[in-house]
Amino acid sequence: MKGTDFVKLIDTTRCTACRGCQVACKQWNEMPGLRTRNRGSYQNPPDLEWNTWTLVRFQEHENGDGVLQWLFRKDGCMHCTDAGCVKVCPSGALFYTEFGTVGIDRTKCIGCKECLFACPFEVPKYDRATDKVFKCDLCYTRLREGLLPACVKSCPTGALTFGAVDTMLKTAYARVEDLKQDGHPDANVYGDKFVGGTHVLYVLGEKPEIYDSLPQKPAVPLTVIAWKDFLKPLSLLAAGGVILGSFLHYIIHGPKSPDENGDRDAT
Amino acid sequence: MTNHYIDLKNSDCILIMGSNAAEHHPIAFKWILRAKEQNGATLIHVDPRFTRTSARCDFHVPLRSGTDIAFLGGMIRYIIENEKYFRDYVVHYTNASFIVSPDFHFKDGLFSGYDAEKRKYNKDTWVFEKDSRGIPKRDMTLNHPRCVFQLLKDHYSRYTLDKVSSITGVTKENLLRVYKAYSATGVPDKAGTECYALGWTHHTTGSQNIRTMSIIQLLLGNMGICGGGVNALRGEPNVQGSTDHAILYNILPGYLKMPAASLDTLEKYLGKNTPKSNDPQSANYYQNYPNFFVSFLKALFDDKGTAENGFGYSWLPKLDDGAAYSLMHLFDKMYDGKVKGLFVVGTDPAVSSPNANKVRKALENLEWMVCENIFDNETHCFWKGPGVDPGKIKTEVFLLPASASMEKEGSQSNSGRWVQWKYKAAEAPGDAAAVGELTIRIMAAIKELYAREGGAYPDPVLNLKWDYIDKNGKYDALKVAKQINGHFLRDTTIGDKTFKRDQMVPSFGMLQSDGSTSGGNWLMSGSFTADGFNNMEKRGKDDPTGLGLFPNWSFCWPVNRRIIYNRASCDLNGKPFNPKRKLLEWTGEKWVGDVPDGPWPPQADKEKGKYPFIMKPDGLGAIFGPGMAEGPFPEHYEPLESPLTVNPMSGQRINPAIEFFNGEMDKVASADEKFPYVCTSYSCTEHWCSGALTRWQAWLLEMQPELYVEIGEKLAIEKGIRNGQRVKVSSARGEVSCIAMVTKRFKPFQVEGKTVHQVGLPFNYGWLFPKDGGDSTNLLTPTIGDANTFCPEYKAFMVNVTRI
Amino acid sequence: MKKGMIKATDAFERIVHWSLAISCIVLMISGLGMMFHSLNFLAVPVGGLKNLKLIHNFTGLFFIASLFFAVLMWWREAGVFEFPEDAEWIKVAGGYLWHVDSVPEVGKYNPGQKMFFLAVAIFGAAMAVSGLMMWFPLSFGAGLVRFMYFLHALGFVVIFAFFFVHLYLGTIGSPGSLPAMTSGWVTRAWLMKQHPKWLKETEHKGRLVVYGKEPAPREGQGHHA
Amino acid sequence: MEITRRGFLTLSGAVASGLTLSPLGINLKPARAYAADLNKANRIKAAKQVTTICCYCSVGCGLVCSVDKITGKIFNIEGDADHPISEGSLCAKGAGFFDLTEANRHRLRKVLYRAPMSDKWEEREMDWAIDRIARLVKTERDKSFITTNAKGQTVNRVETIGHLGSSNVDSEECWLMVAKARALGMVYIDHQARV
Repeated sequence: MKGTDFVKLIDTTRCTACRGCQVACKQWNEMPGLRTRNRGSYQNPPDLEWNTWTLVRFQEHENGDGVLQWLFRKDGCMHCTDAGCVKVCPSGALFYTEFGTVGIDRTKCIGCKECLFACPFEVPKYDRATDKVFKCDLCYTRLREGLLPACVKSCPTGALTFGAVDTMLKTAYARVEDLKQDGHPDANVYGDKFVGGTHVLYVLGEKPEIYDSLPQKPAVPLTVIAWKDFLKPLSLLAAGGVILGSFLHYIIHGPKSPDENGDRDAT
Repeated sequence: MTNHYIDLKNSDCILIMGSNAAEHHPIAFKWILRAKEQNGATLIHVDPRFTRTSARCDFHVPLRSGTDIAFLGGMIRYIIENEKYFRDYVVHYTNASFIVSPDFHFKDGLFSGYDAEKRKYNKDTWVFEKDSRGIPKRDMTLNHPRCVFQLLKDHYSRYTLDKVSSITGVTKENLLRVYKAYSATGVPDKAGTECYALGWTHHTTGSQNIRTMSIIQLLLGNMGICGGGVNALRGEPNVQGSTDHAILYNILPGYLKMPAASLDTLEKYLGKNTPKSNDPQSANYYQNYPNFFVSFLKALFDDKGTAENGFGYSWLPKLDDGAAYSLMHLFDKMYDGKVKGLFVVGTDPAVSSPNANKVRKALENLEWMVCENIFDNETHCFWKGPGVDPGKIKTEVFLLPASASMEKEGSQSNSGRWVQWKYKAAEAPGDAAAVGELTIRIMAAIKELYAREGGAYPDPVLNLKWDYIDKNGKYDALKVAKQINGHFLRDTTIGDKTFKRDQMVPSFGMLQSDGSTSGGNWLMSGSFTADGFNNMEKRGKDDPTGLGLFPNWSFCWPVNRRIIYNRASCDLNGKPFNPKRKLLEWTGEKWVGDVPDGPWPPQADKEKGKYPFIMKPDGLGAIFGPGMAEGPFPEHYEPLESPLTVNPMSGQRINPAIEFFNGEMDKVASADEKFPYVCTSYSCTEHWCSGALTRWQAWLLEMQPELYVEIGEKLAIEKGIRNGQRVKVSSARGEVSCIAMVTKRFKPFQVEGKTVHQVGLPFNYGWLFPKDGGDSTNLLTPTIGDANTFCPEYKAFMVNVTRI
Repeated sequence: MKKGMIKATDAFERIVHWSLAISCIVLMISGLGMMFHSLNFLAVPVGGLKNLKLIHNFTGLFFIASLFFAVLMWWREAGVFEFPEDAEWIKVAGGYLWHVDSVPEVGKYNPGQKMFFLAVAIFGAAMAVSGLMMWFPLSFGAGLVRFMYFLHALGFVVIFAFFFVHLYLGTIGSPGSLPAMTSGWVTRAWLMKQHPKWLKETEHKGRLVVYGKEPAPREGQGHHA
Repeated sequence: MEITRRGFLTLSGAVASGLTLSPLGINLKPARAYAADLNKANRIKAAKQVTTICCYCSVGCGLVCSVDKITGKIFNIEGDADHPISEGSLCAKGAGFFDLTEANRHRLRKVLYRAPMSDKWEEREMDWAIDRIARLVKTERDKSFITTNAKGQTVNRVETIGHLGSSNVDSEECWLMVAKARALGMVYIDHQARV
């Protein structure tokens, strides 16, 4: 992360799961609501969808002392510094913005879905009808006008804040210290230690492994690295090598011409 | 609210009980959390269910539905026994020192004066002893055996920890934890507040739940101070305004009493309703009642109301003495076929009324129904509801399309009494029009018919002032707002101020009873300046006290006072109890800070000083409250339907003053093995009330798509119910099919030695839309209400849950 | 056509070859256009990357069909190594890299060609499978799909490199080869140099088709039987 | 009240959160051409901003409606950062306020009438409905008006017409409904304050 980058801080210990963010996101981005069913949880839609770029996850958790906690985690794009999705995107639809976040220009998206599998957080979602991929762009259009992301603006309790990376990191670690004093010994900052640092940081009240659908050690998949960082250059290298080799072969060894006398039947 | 939303941040301890603030007032919760972060406030949630509120509180204490008075009664006992009360406050600012009549008594759940046949009290013995001047006698040592304090102590001595724990299902440790944390605010520099909502009012003991808390707040000196008060987080956008303006059978705008049949003249009416006090230190502000009432009549009938005709008093309908005309009474009468026409404006009683099966059946008896709304709903469409044959229903139904909130200009009052003006952003679609416009047009058409044809008692119809239209003939909200504020009908001089005819009345202190002023609602006098500036439009962001009063943001009744009873935040000499939060201070000449509860010097000035609770006849906070239907001290009674066959506190199982409805559909099943589980109904963040607005919105419906019942894991295992499975919930009155949400957030209670399970459902769904979203939870609830207000008992009834 | 030219391939063979070749080239070009942002311009003539993707996908189907026939057709002759002659040939690298007095005589296809064929067959199949799964990734597990992306890239590395080998040897690297896949008639001299064993065996069996001569009575079908 | 520049700042919430982007040296005019969505932020700048108050719970949060000056239609609604209570924030319902506007296809646009014994709604004209309603009210009032009760006391009331709602309309409308209902002599008057 660069010093000029911006970060959204999600303090899960302040979230009341009012889901203002979930709707504000849809309102600003003009994403529809779809018919769902209740599956025995408040969490709905069950997961991020092409039309749901952010989602509050609800999780009932009893800690070791039997004290019940209801954990709320706003899920969505983490805006990685080393973003697997940007790495694989063939068309440049996914790109790093000047804020350090990962934008998506859907006019360029060709629906190849490669990003779906390159993302360690399983964030990008594909819509069959438009043959496009959708995900949070941290309200790039708003940021450019100096407006807060829609979710951050809507948040009543200060669970969502937005600002320069250094400030936000400082805030996050200070909050974790407070939480540790206040009966949350496992409080931690999540996001700054992998994929080059994410532009969405969490303050978690519990260890990351407690939370549903939150990878403990997210990383760009090895296959993607092998593909993009190794095989991609190798393909040019190998082909180049062959062309060079052929050339050398031609000028050094010479072509394998038929022997003149071999053409006896031709006469 | 006695205080206001931002003021929650000034608290040191917030007890959220009878409310699910984080889910239903998410923005209020911003200020609740701020109290925790800025003052280190303790946040306590007492609720049967662990909710999103509980998730953010310091601790959650589960309590069986309908046992709040027992819980709080135990707190009163704790406060008194451990001397946690704020003695100076209790002695000087409450009626704790008053001596009660020797004829007053309490025995086995009943106060003196009970008439079992009428289920009503004769309150003649619920009075204070008075001295020769007619002023209540007091014992400032609080030792007199018949003083309010001693009676209070005596009454709640029965609410022992064991008893309370056994009734409420709350462990003794949890009880003590709450009592200790909350009673710590009974010192001058600490403030404790209480947030309640429908979780308290929706009980047969609803009003008394709130009164119990008021007693606690008075004992701890938490009334009238920053970060204190008893705060109703009300459920609808303008329920404060609609109550202030009295869309209620029993009051008129400004909480003026609806005339009773026995009061056939204005004089008799004013004589009955204007309180008197002989105590020179009591401001007894309601002695101005005639000014308020006559100005209201002038607002209705203008120059048609004269001193000679009692300003049109006889044109107002009169209620039978002691009779009630609430929604439940209306549907009861409609069920009997005695109601022919109905206006249904912005409401969906077929979903939101108790015992909805009865309500839906009752609607079939109407000859006509006029509905005004922005979406269709189950009430409008009752004639094609489940199991209804439209071919047999004669009702003519009109559904008039209405403007949505942002499509019209007008004011809304929030719970903190901030009356905020809002603007019209766009035209309503199609033929939709503001409810004000529809009301004006319908009434104008009726007036025209009466003018042309005459008819039954046409006087009030014809004499009603009805010119609230602009030059284009459209509803003019500003004109109505000015009529509500009031204006001078002739040039008038009051004190050293002179007002011209048609100038606005700048404060209700200026309203007159001689017919020289008109004012549609005295509380709102001052919403305009004399020159006609609309104070409700004010958007000043200055906060001079730093306490979040924002005196220049909108208008706040009364007279822009942000915290009611604020003089009680100062000691007898007008110095703030808490110097860190100076709400008000007497400089020796005047009060500075919030708008004071009256200009008079503080109480220590025996000549000109006044007591702080100026709206009370005695000027003091009422620990002894004779106004209540079921007794001056709140007492625990079981809900109409409960798991217990007897009330552990007394021989009175249920509230002795509630009124029964005995129709064929009003079945009750208490402590019945067929319906073994306590049930409560509620709402969710994503929907609003009956869901009649929110179910039509895909973004919201997507998050909460259909009816569910929350069931504890233990009960689910017992019943073999899996999470997400479809189940049937049934009561003596009806049943609903819904999705089981098996949760750790409901835990069984230990009540009177047995295990009691509680379940709960939201009441946000109806059969009309979405089609497969389930029907109203109110198909289960009983037609029964609070003894004072007739708020239905939605929050405690008995059900069964079975797999389908 | 000169008299004495020998028929090395039949029309079907050549059609399959060119189907495979053209689809492969289209796939490589469209693939490159998507693989490298710097080559995104390759999509311009077809109206954008999305069309390029569609072309790539559907050409892929064509490629799969061609590959299917190619494998079916050439498997027996090119898919199986014969010992010891193939081993001998490999020892001297077919005489391509250094001077060899006598290159061991091998069948119709020399081990180099066989290796090329196998590479095309195996990696082509891998490209087909991985490509199809990349086309419909939502029907498979994330781990599997991620591996398929890797495999597709790996296949590309191999095929892309082999493509140039083949191109070189099919043209200037081995003059006289090209007609085998254009007209199908090659010179005896070229055959003597490249596939002497096949020439001898076929001639011995009397199945050699020589331009201007009556075909010998057939005892059996050709190579693609 | 129309707010223009200030209104836009109000909408932004940038000040309230201490967020200022440009002073940090970020080029707010990136070279990269961005999708069509960009219009929305720009459209807001060009729009009329009208403040309103939320119509759900009673907290009274502020909202800003952005109205297209050409079409007169609302195209975006979000929190009013200037509002001292809500400070620009909104819950799920408030954040979805836009879905209450005419953009919601379920909004009622025409008078619907259901005739006796009918099984369907029919569209009618407003004028017709108002006249018909007035006639029905008068007929019922005239028929059932009670001058005196059982005890012989003057009561001047109508018990056969009820009035329900609403806490979801403006105060001025509440007052008008009360004035109308009381002048007609109605006594069964109630609304959501009780339920």
